Amino acid sequence: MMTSLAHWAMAAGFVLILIGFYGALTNRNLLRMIVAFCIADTGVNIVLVAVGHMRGRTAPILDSAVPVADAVSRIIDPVPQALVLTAIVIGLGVTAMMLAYALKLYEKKRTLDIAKFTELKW
Amino acid sequence: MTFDWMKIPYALLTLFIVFNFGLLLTAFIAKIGARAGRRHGIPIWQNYIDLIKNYGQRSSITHGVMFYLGPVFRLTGGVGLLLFVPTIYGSEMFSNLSFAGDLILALYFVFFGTLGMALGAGESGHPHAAIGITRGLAQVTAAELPLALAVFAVALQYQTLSVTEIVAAQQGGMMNWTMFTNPLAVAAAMLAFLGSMMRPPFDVVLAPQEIPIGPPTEYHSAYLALMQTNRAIFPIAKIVIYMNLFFGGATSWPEFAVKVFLIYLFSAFVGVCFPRFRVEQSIRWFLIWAVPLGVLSILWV
Amino acid sequence: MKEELLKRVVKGPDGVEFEVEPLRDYYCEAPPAVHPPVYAKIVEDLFNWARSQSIWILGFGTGCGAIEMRPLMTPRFDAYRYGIQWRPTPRQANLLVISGYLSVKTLKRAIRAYEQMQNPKYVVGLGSCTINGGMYWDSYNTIKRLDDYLPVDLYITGCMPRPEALLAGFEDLKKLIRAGKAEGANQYAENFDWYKTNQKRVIHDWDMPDYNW
Amino acid sequence: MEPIMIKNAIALLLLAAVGAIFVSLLAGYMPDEQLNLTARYYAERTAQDIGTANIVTAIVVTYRGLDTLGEVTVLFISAAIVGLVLAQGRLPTNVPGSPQQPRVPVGELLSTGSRLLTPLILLLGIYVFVNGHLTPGGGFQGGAIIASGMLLLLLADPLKHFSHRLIDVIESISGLLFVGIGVLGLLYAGGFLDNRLLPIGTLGELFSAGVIPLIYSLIGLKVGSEFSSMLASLSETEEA
Amino acid sequence: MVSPLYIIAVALVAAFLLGLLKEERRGLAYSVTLVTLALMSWISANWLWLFISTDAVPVEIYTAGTAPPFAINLRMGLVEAALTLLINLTGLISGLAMKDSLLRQGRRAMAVWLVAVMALSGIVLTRDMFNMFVFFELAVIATAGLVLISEHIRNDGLTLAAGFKYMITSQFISTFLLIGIIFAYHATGTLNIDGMANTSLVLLNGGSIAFFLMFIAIIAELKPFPANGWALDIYESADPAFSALFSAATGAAALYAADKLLLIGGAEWLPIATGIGIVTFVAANLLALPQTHDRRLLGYSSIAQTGLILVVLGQRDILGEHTLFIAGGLLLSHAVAKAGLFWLSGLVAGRELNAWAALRSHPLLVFAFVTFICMLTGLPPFPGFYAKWELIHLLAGEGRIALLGLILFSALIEAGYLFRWFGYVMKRESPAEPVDTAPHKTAAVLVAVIAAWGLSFLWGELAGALFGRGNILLALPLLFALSFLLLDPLPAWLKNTLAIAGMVAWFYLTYTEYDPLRMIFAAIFLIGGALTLLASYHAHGKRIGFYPSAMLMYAGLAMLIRATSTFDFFVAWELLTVGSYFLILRGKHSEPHALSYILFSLGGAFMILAGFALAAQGAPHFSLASLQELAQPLAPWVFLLLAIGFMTKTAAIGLHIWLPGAHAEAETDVSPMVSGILLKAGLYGLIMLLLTMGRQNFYGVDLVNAMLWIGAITALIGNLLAIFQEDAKRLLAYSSIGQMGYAMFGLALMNHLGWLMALMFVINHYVYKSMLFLAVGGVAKRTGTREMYRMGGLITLMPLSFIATLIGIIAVSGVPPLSGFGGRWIFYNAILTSEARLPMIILFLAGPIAFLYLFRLIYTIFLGQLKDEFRRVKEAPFWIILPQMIYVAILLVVAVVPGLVLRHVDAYLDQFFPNGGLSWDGMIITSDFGYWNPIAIMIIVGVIFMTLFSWLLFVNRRAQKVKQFNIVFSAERPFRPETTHFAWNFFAPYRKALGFLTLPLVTLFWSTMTDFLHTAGDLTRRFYTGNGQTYAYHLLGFVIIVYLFGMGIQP
Repeated sequence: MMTSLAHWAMAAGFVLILIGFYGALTNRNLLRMIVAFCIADTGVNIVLVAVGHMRGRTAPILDSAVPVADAVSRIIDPVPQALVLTAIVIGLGVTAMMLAYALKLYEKKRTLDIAKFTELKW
Repeated sequence: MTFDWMKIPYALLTLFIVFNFGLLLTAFIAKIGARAGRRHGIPIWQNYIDLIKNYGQRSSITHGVMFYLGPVFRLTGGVGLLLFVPTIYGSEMFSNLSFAGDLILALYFVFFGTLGMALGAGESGHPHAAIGITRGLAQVTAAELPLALAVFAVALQYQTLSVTEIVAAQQGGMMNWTMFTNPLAVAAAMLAFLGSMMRPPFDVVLAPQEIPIGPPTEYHSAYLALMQTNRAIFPIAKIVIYMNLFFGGATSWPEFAVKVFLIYLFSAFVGVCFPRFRVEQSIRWFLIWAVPLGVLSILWV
Repeated sequence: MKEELLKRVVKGPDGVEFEVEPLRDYYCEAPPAVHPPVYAKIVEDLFNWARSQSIWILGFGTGCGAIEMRPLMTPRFDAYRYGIQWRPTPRQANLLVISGYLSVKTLKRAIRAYEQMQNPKYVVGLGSCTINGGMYWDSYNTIKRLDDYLPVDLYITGCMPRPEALLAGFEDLKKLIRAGKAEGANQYAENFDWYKTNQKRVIHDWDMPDYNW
Repeated sequence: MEPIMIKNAIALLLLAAVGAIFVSLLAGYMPDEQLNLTARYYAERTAQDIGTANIVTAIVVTYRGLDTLGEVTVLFISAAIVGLVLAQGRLPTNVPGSPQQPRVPVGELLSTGSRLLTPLILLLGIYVFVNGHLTPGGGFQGGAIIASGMLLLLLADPLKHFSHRLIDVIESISGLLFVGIGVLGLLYAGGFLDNRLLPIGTLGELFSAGVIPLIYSLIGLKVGSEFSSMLASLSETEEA
Repeated sequence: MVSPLYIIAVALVAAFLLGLLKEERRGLAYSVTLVTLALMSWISANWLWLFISTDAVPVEIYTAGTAPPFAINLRMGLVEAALTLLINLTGLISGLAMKDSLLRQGRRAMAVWLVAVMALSGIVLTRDMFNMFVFFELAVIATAGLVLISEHIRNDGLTLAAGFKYMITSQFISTFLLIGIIFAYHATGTLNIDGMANTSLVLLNGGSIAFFLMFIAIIAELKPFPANGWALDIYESADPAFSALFSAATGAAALYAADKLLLIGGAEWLPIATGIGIVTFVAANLLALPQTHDRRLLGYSSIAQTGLILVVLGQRDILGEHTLFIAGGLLLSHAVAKAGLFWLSGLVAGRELNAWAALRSHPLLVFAFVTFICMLTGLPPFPGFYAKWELIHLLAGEGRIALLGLILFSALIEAGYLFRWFGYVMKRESPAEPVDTAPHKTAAVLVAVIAAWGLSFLWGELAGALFGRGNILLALPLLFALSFLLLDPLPAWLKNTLAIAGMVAWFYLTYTEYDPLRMIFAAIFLIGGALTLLASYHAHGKRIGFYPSAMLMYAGLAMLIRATSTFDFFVAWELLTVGSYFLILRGKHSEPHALSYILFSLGGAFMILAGFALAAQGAPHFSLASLQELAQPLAPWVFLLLAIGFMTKTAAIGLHIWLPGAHAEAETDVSPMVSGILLKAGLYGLIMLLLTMGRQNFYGVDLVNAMLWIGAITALIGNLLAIFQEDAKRLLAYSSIGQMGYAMFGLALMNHLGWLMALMFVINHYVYKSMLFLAVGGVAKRTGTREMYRMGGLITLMPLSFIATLIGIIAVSGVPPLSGFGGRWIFYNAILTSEARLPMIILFLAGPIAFLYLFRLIYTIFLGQLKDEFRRVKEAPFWIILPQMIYVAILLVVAVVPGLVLRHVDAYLDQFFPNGGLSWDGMIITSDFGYWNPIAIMIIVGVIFMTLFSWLLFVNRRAQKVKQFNIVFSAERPFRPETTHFAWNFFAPYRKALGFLTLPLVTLFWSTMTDFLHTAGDLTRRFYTGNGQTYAYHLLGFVIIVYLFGMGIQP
């Protein structure tokens, strides 16, 4: 069953996500959490790309190798690739935001321990 | 509606008879009580003398308007109660003013005097009067309950609220009396009767030394005389109701005299035999002993 | 004067302050009035007869004589037969029996009780002490002569008089009443100032209105 | 048990469950044999409708242009926020009495290398986004490359100040033009962000695919300037 | 029409333009922002107008010149137009309210603000799944960014932490969403939402997991319980104007996204949505209970409301075409009210709920607050009311009773904390910091108020169009009541005159419509009400707020008797409840009592609502008369619900604990209104119920019989509790409980005389209880206390009040010759035909107990010893005395000629109970058992009384008038009046004997209930530890649980 490259890539992606999540759930350091999320993001992106993969096909660029007429049978699904581009950029934006947060939080309390920011609760 | 003006002199006649009978009867009962204590007790005419003396007191004081109204309410209650109930069964003359209302009127009119007296005594500003009233009212709520139940049982039994019709239904021999047709109701009512007669064991209301005779502690002279007048009439009026409801009523004055005497005597008997209850004790007593009888009597019917 | 009888300034619920003078505001200041027998002679006679046959004694014992009063209610003496009864409240009583020596402190109470009884009212002094102080003639805190303070209608002598003597005394009182000679209440009203002077002479902590209605 | 261990255990438990969800996804996954409806449409129609050789670019810039606009906006506001926040948090520099830490010199190699490489990097970036519709790459990639050039400059000279104003102007104007082109499409072509404002031209040529090269250039500029602005802001924080 | 794309384009252009502006030109930047938002709103409004005014079909907007599913498309329909308008307007007004902080933060913050609003509109408009993700991410980043940059304003780090928690959560959410999207794409071959829906995604291979992931991600954006700790922290710490957007606009957008997803998920996922919604609704409300922080409370409330709307979306299988009306009503109510409240919170300085007391000095703001909480609670005439009505009816029609019950229960909790808060506003000590009345901030609030009332009107019209219901806002009595809002600046006497004139005029206009039964109630409600209002002339000044409240109550009452359909009836019921609540709350110390009043009343109202809904079985129209056509097994349930509902108003035992405080603490002229008049509404309801439904058998229990027992026990306990009160008004209040017990008993007898007695009680109780409350109120006004033992001896100073009280207590006690006796007489006759003998016994015991408290009332106040400080007290004000004297006259007239009213009612009752009526033979009234001649009694008693009185006066003509201390005092003298007045613990022996019956078991029960709820809420909320990581655990746990449930129910 697990034979195609797509499966392996996807599995790798999922594992990355889980690793990222685990990191985010167990590290109390803000920066480590952010890194963990980056890992998870990467995992997501891999899964995204993996879904678009089709065995034995090529990139969706029409050039001499892939004439317009054959495109349907020669290229892989271009949509996930487009989506992953967007996803990456958005992930970048989010990461930047989180970093900014981390910076400000550190300025406030001189600590990066998430367990120290619990004044708001209940 | 045409009003028969002759009812007024007839009613006054009833009033006169009952008043005198009441004065003598209470003295007689007092004498019986004294005999139970191996005394001679007061003379049989003592009540008349006391009444004259109190009317003859030269000075009096007043605490205010309600102070006046207290005894007036009280006596109005007594007289009204007497007149709203037919005294002698089958006699147009002594059916009094019972056309105005039925048994319910009589039962509720009992409270007229109580309320008025309470108000008048309250106006005197005397704390003992108020204490006495609270005791009296507290006790009466429990004491009235078995009576109410018994009355209701009787009304159910005869399917009427008219006193005349209830008496009519009991005619034709002693075994037709409610006492025998519905003994539970009568038992309950007679226990209630004890509570309403201000005699031991239910006379903590008056507690002569603790709260010098309670509600009437400030009353004297003519006020007191008026209340004494009531004391002659009111118990008889109450007993008339009991008589009519439970003991076949009376068809003649002698029968009336005997029955009223016997019923009155019952409370006197109990009174000389038992010491005093505290208020909460008497409330509990009524609720525990008298009320279940009343309940049974209602279920029985 | 006791503190509670002093003038005081109180604030009403509307915030306005005003003065309360207890003796004026809480007690009737009127002096006692003389109540002459106003009815026709025959009516007055009837009333006097009734008064004599219906003597209500205030249940108030002052000295050792109080003990002698109680047997009157018992089967042995049974004063009720003679129309004599006890009342717990002075409003309803006609007769004040000063039963024995009267201390100054008790005098104040006796005066109050007496003044709260309604006219006509009678005072009977019981025992020697009410007459001249008896064995306490030189005591610092008993009064010696009751008649100086209250209008006594009758003394029953003895130390102590037996219940039988009391019964006899009451019979005498009845005679006085029937004869219309027991007018102590009016006498008290007529000589009110004299009685008050006498009373105030011995009662130094006078803390009541002159007449206790 | 230590609280931390409980926490980890719970995390593992939760993730095992999430993993189970993923596993069932994975197990149910069957790679397509044929392009699906959408992909087939793109494969068949891109060349004639859009005129890009790189189908992904067609999707990114035109078919899903709205996404891209959103994406650009994401970057725009992140840059704005990061800039604002870092500016807010900046402590006053040169506090009297605070000893200035002597900087470690960056070294000959780096400073010289940066001077050599930066123009090349910028050129590469421009190439990548200008040719986005023909070859792999595009505005985002090109922008990132441009920003990496900036990073190199910053590494070489940490005290270097970029003109925020310039970056802002480039960023905003390219954003405005992007939206403007989109609106022009709405007005004069088939819809918002329709690339057929300009002739489609011949497949595979630089000046083809309607406004796509233009848009991708704008994106490239915008992304480049945004990244640069973030980098600059961050480096200024470093100074403080 | 302008393309909706311009909403997005304009915002982006403006945002980029702002980037070009110089940092210093903040004023210009701010203007650009506002103009842009206004433009966006205008576009939405344009579309909305198009869809409202014409039957236009929704418009699909293509991008890239390519048709979907190959390119992203947007859709603009009625819902989208309304939602985007809501979002953009909220953005605009919040922008206005945030003026200060936006100006301080500069152009970039404004750009982010614009982007945030645009992204939310985008979520609503887009029909592409991935595009939606993009917009969501934009919204998230913009939100987090706004939180981040507004941080320096508070500078306490709290906002920062909250924002970071939000980011953590959104990371998880976006992961799930992306994976879901890509697999959904893989399964369906499209990213288009409609495309996914058409290909039945969930039926495809791997489709249901993919759908689940998308679904759970969107649901998580709705802040479901328990995965919502982050949202609460944001609500608590962010700028209130931002929270307004976050609550109203973000909530609306996310809900619409969820709605789109449910379109894909199909029917199988609806129960899951419902489940999540209801759990959130209940839990969030429960957790809101122990909150003291205003914004956090609002946050909980927002979450709860979102949950409720999710429930509605989840119930679309049965709601069908009405989903829009219901969800829309709820959503708009929530959005407007919540935004309004958040804006309002920007005006208040303190963050404790108590601090809102500062609003009190601004009637307009108080009105705004009232509007918002009434809107949130779903009271008429607000849209939420219509929505709730239809929702409950449809749920009941389908038999989803458990859900219905949970919704109502939770709504009650919500009402609880909201009205508690209102109580704080009105009654707590005003904080030192004044309200910030900057015009731009106040304007925001006022816009919300206007929107609230506008929407109310709109929803009324919609209800008219959809269901043929009348617009509540057009009901004349209600309009009359609301007009007093505008008249409030006038002096009180003028308003009073207007009010009286209005009520009398309404009676005159409508009196021909009433049958004798309704006539009694109409007369009491309107004429009686006008009479009570005479007492209000005593008030000086403006009495702000009194007349709108009072007239609202009277409007409800007036509408109640005219109602023929269940809807009209319920509207009237809610109106009178709310009006009376505001009235009661006016009392000086009435805060807790008013709260328990409104809670019990709303609880009862919900019971009534459920009962009506159950009865209607989904029918849009249900007339009260059709209640009689109900059959087993439905009928007893309906009966039970309605009866309990009505019995909360009559304060039957178990549901009575609100009454004493509410009646006692009310103002002098309010007490007679709420006691003499308002209680009758409950009786009216019971009468309607019994008339239509009659006897019902509930699992072998005759419900009418049960009511008989309840009536009897109520009478006993009410009376018993009354005698132990020290507070005169509480005493009267407990007495009312007892009296209502009598009336209920009479009704439950279900015979002619029983009803006659009940109706007589209705009249009598109105007269004497109004009179007594006025008398006692007058005394309390003069003496400044309600505790009876502090009074005493007032008879000479307040003779008229005394006379009124005297007549009153004689009438209450039922002693002849006054009118109370008639009631007792009929009562005895009525029970003679009844089989119910045991409960009657209890009533017999209750009867004499009434004497105890009545005597206590008159004695301890008017008799006994006068106190020092009251020696100069004056008679009560003329206007308080006047109605009392009128009541005295009425009582005497009714006592002599009871036939005046009773005859007609008696004849009318013949059609329901043909047997056992009275016969009216001249002056004699005869029943099957007895007879009664009121005039004769009056004359006889009068003659005897006068004779004796003259005699005594003659004998005592020379009596010496003495003063209060001239009493025999065991040969001593009284010390002070205070120690001589026997009044405190008056019936001590009675307490010894029967005190065990007065153990506050019911109070204990209810306080345990509320304590339990509070404690449950308080303990549950502890799991919001404040740690962002813990919140992530919650989220994952939530995902897994929903997964297990969701997959469990999949085929």
